[in-house]
Amino acid sequence: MLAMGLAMAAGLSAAGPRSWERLALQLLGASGLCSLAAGLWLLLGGPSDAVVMTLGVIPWHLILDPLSAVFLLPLGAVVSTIALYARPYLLHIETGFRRPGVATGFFVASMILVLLAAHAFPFMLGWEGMALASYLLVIQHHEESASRQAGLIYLLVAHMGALVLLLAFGLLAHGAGGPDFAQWRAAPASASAMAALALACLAFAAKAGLVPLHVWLPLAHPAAPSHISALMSAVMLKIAIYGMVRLCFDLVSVQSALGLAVTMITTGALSMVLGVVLALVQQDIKRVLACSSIENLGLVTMALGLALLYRTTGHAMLAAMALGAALLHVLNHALLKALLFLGAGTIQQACDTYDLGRMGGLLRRMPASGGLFLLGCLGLAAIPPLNGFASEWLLFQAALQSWQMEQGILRSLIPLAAACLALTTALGTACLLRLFASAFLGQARSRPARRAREAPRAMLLAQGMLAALCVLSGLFPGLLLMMLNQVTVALLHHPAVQTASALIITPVTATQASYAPLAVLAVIMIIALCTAALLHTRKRAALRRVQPWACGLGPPTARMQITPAALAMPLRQVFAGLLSIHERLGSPQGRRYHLEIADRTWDLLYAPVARFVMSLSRHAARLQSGRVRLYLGFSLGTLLVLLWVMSW
Amino acid sequence: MIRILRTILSNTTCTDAPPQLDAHALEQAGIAVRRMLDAQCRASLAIRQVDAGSCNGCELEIGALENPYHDLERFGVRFVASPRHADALLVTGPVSRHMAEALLRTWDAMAEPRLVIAAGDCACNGGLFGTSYASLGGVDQVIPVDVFIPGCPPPPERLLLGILAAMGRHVRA
Amino acid sequence: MNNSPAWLQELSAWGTSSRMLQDRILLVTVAPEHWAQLAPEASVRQLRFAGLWADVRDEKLEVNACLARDGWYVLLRATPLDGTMGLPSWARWYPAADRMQRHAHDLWGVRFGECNPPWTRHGAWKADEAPLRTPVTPQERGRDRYPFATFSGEGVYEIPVGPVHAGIIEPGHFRFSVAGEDILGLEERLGYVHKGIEWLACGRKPAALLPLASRVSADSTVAHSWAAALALECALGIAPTARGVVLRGFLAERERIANHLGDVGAICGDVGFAFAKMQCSRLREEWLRCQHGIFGHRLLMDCIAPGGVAVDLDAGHIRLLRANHRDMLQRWQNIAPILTDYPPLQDRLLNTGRLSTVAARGLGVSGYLARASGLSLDVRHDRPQPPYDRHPVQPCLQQRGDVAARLQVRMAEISASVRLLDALLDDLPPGPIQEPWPPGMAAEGVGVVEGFRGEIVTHVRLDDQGNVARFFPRDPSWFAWPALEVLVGGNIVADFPVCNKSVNASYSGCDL
Amino acid sequence: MLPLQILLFALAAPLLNGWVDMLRARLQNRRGPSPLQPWRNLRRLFAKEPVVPHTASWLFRMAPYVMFAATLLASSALPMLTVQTPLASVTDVLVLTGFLTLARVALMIGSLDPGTAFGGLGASRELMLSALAEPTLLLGLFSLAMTAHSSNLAVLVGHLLDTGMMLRPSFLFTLLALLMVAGVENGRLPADNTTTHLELTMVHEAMVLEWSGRHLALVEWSGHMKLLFYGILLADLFAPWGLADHASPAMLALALLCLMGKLAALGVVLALTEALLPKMRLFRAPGMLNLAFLLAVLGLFSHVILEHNP
Repeated sequence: MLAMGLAMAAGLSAAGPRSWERLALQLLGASGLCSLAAGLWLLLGGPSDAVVMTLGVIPWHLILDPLSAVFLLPLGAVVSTIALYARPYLLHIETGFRRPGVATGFFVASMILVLLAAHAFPFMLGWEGMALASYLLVIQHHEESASRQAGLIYLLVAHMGALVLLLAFGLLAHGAGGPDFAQWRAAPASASAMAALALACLAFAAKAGLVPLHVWLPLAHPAAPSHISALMSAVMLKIAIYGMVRLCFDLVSVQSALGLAVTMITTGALSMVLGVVLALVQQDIKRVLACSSIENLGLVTMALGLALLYRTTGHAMLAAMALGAALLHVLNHALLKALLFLGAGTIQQACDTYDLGRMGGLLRRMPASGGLFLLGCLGLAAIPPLNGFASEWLLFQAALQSWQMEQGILRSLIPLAAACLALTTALGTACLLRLFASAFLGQARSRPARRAREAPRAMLLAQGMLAALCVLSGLFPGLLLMMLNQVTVALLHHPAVQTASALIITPVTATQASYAPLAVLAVIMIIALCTAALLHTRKRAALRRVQPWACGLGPPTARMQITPAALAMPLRQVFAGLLSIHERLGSPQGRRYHLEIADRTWDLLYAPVARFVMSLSRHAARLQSGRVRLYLGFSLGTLLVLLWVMSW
Repeated sequence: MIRILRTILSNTTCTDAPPQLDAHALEQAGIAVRRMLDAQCRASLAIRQVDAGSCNGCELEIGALENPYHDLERFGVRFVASPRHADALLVTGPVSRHMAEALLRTWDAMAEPRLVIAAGDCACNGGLFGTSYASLGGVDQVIPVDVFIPGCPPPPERLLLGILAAMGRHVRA
Repeated sequence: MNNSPAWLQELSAWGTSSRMLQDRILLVTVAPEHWAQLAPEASVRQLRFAGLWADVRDEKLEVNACLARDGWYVLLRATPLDGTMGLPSWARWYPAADRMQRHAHDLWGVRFGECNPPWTRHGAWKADEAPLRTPVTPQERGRDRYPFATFSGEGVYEIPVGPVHAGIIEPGHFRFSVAGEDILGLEERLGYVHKGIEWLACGRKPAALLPLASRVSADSTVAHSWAAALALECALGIAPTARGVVLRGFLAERERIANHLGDVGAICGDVGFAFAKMQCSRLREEWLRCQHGIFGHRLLMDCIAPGGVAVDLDAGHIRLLRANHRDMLQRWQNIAPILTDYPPLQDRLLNTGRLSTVAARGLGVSGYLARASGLSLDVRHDRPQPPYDRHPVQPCLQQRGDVAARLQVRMAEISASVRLLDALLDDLPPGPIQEPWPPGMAAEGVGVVEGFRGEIVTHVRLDDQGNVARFFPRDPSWFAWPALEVLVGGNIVADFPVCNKSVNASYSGCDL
Repeated sequence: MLPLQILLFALAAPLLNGWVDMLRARLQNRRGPSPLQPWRNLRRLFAKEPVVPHTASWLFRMAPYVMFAATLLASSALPMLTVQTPLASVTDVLVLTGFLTLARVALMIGSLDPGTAFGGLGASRELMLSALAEPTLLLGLFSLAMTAHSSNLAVLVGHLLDTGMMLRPSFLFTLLALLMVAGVENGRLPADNTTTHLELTMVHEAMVLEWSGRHLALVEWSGHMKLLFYGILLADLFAPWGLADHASPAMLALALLCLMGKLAALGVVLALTEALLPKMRLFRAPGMLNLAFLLAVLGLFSHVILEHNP
């Protein structure tokens, strides 16, 4: 409540005079800290169930239960760090400074509202507010046509989603007899509830950017300023996941959701693979991150689908494990993605571009930013012992338990999903390695990159905080899982993992698998340090600096190092089927190389729809003949159809 | 595949016996050793070959060192792609002025301890090409040379002898 | 002149004077103002460009261009006008002329067309100096900036390879412009092994010329020294002894086999097929050891002398050689089918590095490069000089023009040449191996020989004392290098080494 | 126990490579180097002064250590002589593959750091090969883990030992897939050529061109250990006989003998493949890896459908 209020206040104060900007950011930070505190307070031994708030005369409830609290954690962490980050960052972008404070405040407030809502109306209100505020943020740079187009597509998708969600909520309210979530929870299972659930999941999928509804995401997220992108990718997408979890596991009591589960697993798997392949070929650093969000949201969705599948088949313990993996990944991805988007902002500030092809060699000029960015990349690439690995490991363990299921077909579905997960993990590593290497390694590819300077301390501090959280949650996933256990116990009556201590996690039994990141890190450090100590005796410590080897030619120039596009080229060739790639050599003298890579979903799915709509509208235009008789005829026909529908 | 295997099996190992390594043999071959590598390299040596303007004859004979008859690898000697990995630089040719800079760069790129072996008459003293507007006449005009192997081109046996001498093998033998 | 083809008479009509230099080699002197028209005229008549070099005779700069067709050679000679020191460029009609013109410019100062970027000159002497006309002051590693053609566009980068290559090969620089793995363009930068052979040749006695010719390119040592000897002999109008001629053929065929064996092994080795590399290198080693035992030199250097050869065979040698041939043929016939039939190997080679027949003709390539692309060019067949007049050679042709075809041509030539060796031994006439060398006089001659790479054209001019005044050996690599640039287009970077090896052009042979 | 196994593993690793090199030489009708040669090479490299390019950052110097430590950790968690390993309780087979990925990432970062053309070229190729090989490895291990209902390596291998070797289709498919992956991951023919000098065709070698001295030694040593890792992994999973279930000297000696026998046999297979096959085209390697991936999926399916026993 307090957090929401503060966020609103932040928004309002940003609307005020320029001198209030600092206050607005402070308020925003405070709201973030408040939500973080609220979440932690509940999960670390606050009231065991939920905190209910009523809004006086308005019959809406806001409830803070463990599930909301879990989602409040990343929100709080990200909001408070971006508040720290935003001021030096925005000061730099003088031309584009449009006082995004108002929209940011409302954006955060409406996200908190969605998380706390225990009633359909505040939920929808928050949902719409979130969409609107983020739209405003996307079109920050509305003088750029790409930005406007991104905003338009984003608005279209958001509103279609909202419409579908409204329909779903209507159906649910109709079936349960009221819009209060408590009523829904109590309502018996029904076909209409099932349909509503499917519709709602569709809306959530659009929000989460799942395939094939992902096309808006790589356009919209990069268009906003970096800290807003961080907020959108790290938090807003998770709100959609929150909606899925809330509806599927809490509000709607569906006993047999096989179809939905399978759909979620499939969609999740497709999103993972397509997302990571798209991320691999992007040239814009924020687009890479946005596409990687598609991948990670796909992963979470797949985990949710797995949980749903396990629950449907009566393995509540395994369902809890899969749900735990999903929620853990939500937390980890939020932290990592926020870190990387802030890193992207830092890079942009330093070399004035988001184009990977114009960066390079930044590590030597921005060692701290580089180190932090590397940490984020390694974490997101699921490299042990960082945090991205912990959640993927848990998901693998959940999939590994599929032998407990009786039905053969379902049992074989899970290994397929695991195969996709394995592929995605490997490709994700490639993608993030390319991202880091293109920006930070090698030589500078442009003049600004050559002159880049380290970011201001506040920005580094913000990223450092996120990085510290990433490292901590990577080394002590047990602590997070202890908190998540509360959610899974509340929803599925089982803890996510059987043993979770600060040092080790054991999903089922110790004979099946366990993972102790701190211990392995210790062993690795010991080996590395021993080796280094053995080799670095004083007489051998010296090393000589020379020119890089270029086959006897002078020192290699920046043109002689691999480019981001070329780095991904062999892999791009392998996955050419998922992309539409156009290459050609053009003038002058056939020495200009053109490369266009696009998402094939456009060609395969959206272009036909667009063509169909166009032709439909042409046909419709033919109806507009202007003759009164014809119009009257249409009206009559419509009336007849309506009567028929009502009687049915 | 069967045919390949059969061919392999029908041919026996044809590697020559290792050469006699003593001061007399070196003297007879005309190999001059000024310095050799230390004990670590006695059984393992990585060579980076640089043609600094030869007529390709020395390269043909150096290439022959890898064939089954001479089998340089059995002595722990390998040709490597990068000068960073190399202990010895095997240079041929009279060092054309155009190659001098590249040769120097290659030498710079190597890690200590490093050794230079000049193979062939041209590399030793300019040979037929001598010193001219285009040729510097010998490797020691550009970088310090430690082992000289004469011959136009030196036959593989002599090259082998020179390389083993550079490794300090004859000291132990 | 009477039985000369019609195109020859039409071409010689452009000249101010023309004379037969020797058998089927015509020298036409043309006025500099006609130089520009001659190239289109010749290319219309399907003449192949076979070389271009400059010379100074009586203080006057002159340029020789060699054109060929059906075993006939035309030497066009023009003297650039004094004031301009230049002639129009032929590169538009004969792309391969470009580098030879730039070479002539760098060494002799003769200008072709407007733009003369350096080719052989790097930083060792100044741009306005011509080391073969005037003494130059060597530069201490001057900064050498070469204008490489650049490709632009997203993701394009350059891979510089050389001059110090990773393998045991000669130095040269390759600049690849690539989009990932795909090669967009390759530009060669050669001249690193320029050690002044043309300069060293001037003033030598004819006998002293041959050691130098032997070392133009060590793998073609017999062919180059034979071509030089032939040019000397034609200049002075003497014929080598009958035994010497057969022995020359014998040595040349042995050299061909040795190199082809090495190439076959190296091509297979470049695609990681160690079996073939080791077997071929083993055969080659045995072959070279036999040569060392009989001719005293593994690579057959200095075996050819003016007027004949410097080595002779006795009956014991002949017995040894026959056994060697038999052994070789037998072992080769065991290995060769494996290489042609082995699918994983052929998969690497088929359609890699294709050079179309049209491109091959346009670039004027010769040797296996031409024969693998369906051009029937072989000096031994087109211009059967002794000993090939008595032992006709049929060119081994392939049509595809890819690496596999070049490998196939080499493999067929190995078998054919081993048989030819036996036939030459059968036909070895008795007698002296060397003709006495007459006292010198001013003369010039051209020697044309089929080396293992292809056609070698060597021009030698003697001064009044009979010393060498000009020596220019035109190695086939002059045309193979541009062909390499063309044939790697559309391939991936990882396939370049095998393409390069299948062309196996000489660096030393054209950097001189 | 743990330091002991780590030491034993690190010391034994170069020998396997030496053995393969020796066999390969014999298959080329030449004598070849001694099996101890990799050891001698390492000793020589450790004695050299390292050279670092101007353009390289601290990552370039750190990468070999990370690579070495990660590979060694992954290897030392494998059951080498005894079923129970010291690290079995804190890692599982998925974590091990994670550490191999860490090692590879360190290698690629180190190769891209100086900004040279060949480092980038090698890294882009390795990116493709590893991104396709890694899922296959994960999947193959996954299907074996499903058989034992555990991804704990000690339990997994113990289970395989207890049930005895049955001819399961899933094992056959997985074995084939893992063999291909092991070949590719270790830069062996037909995917990569360890003996080539040609920068333009290299994958692994192109990435290490800039390292020298002790850095190079660590990278090469990691390569040796990776080969041994795959060797022992394959031996553990498909021929676990002879592993000691408790640490008595006699049992350990027997286990050591068995392991040496298995690795020697594996070395013969590897040397034969390398003698008989040329390197395949770069863009055919993905085809082979896709085949391996399909085989792994097939193995998983055949386990789930045919051999299921809850």
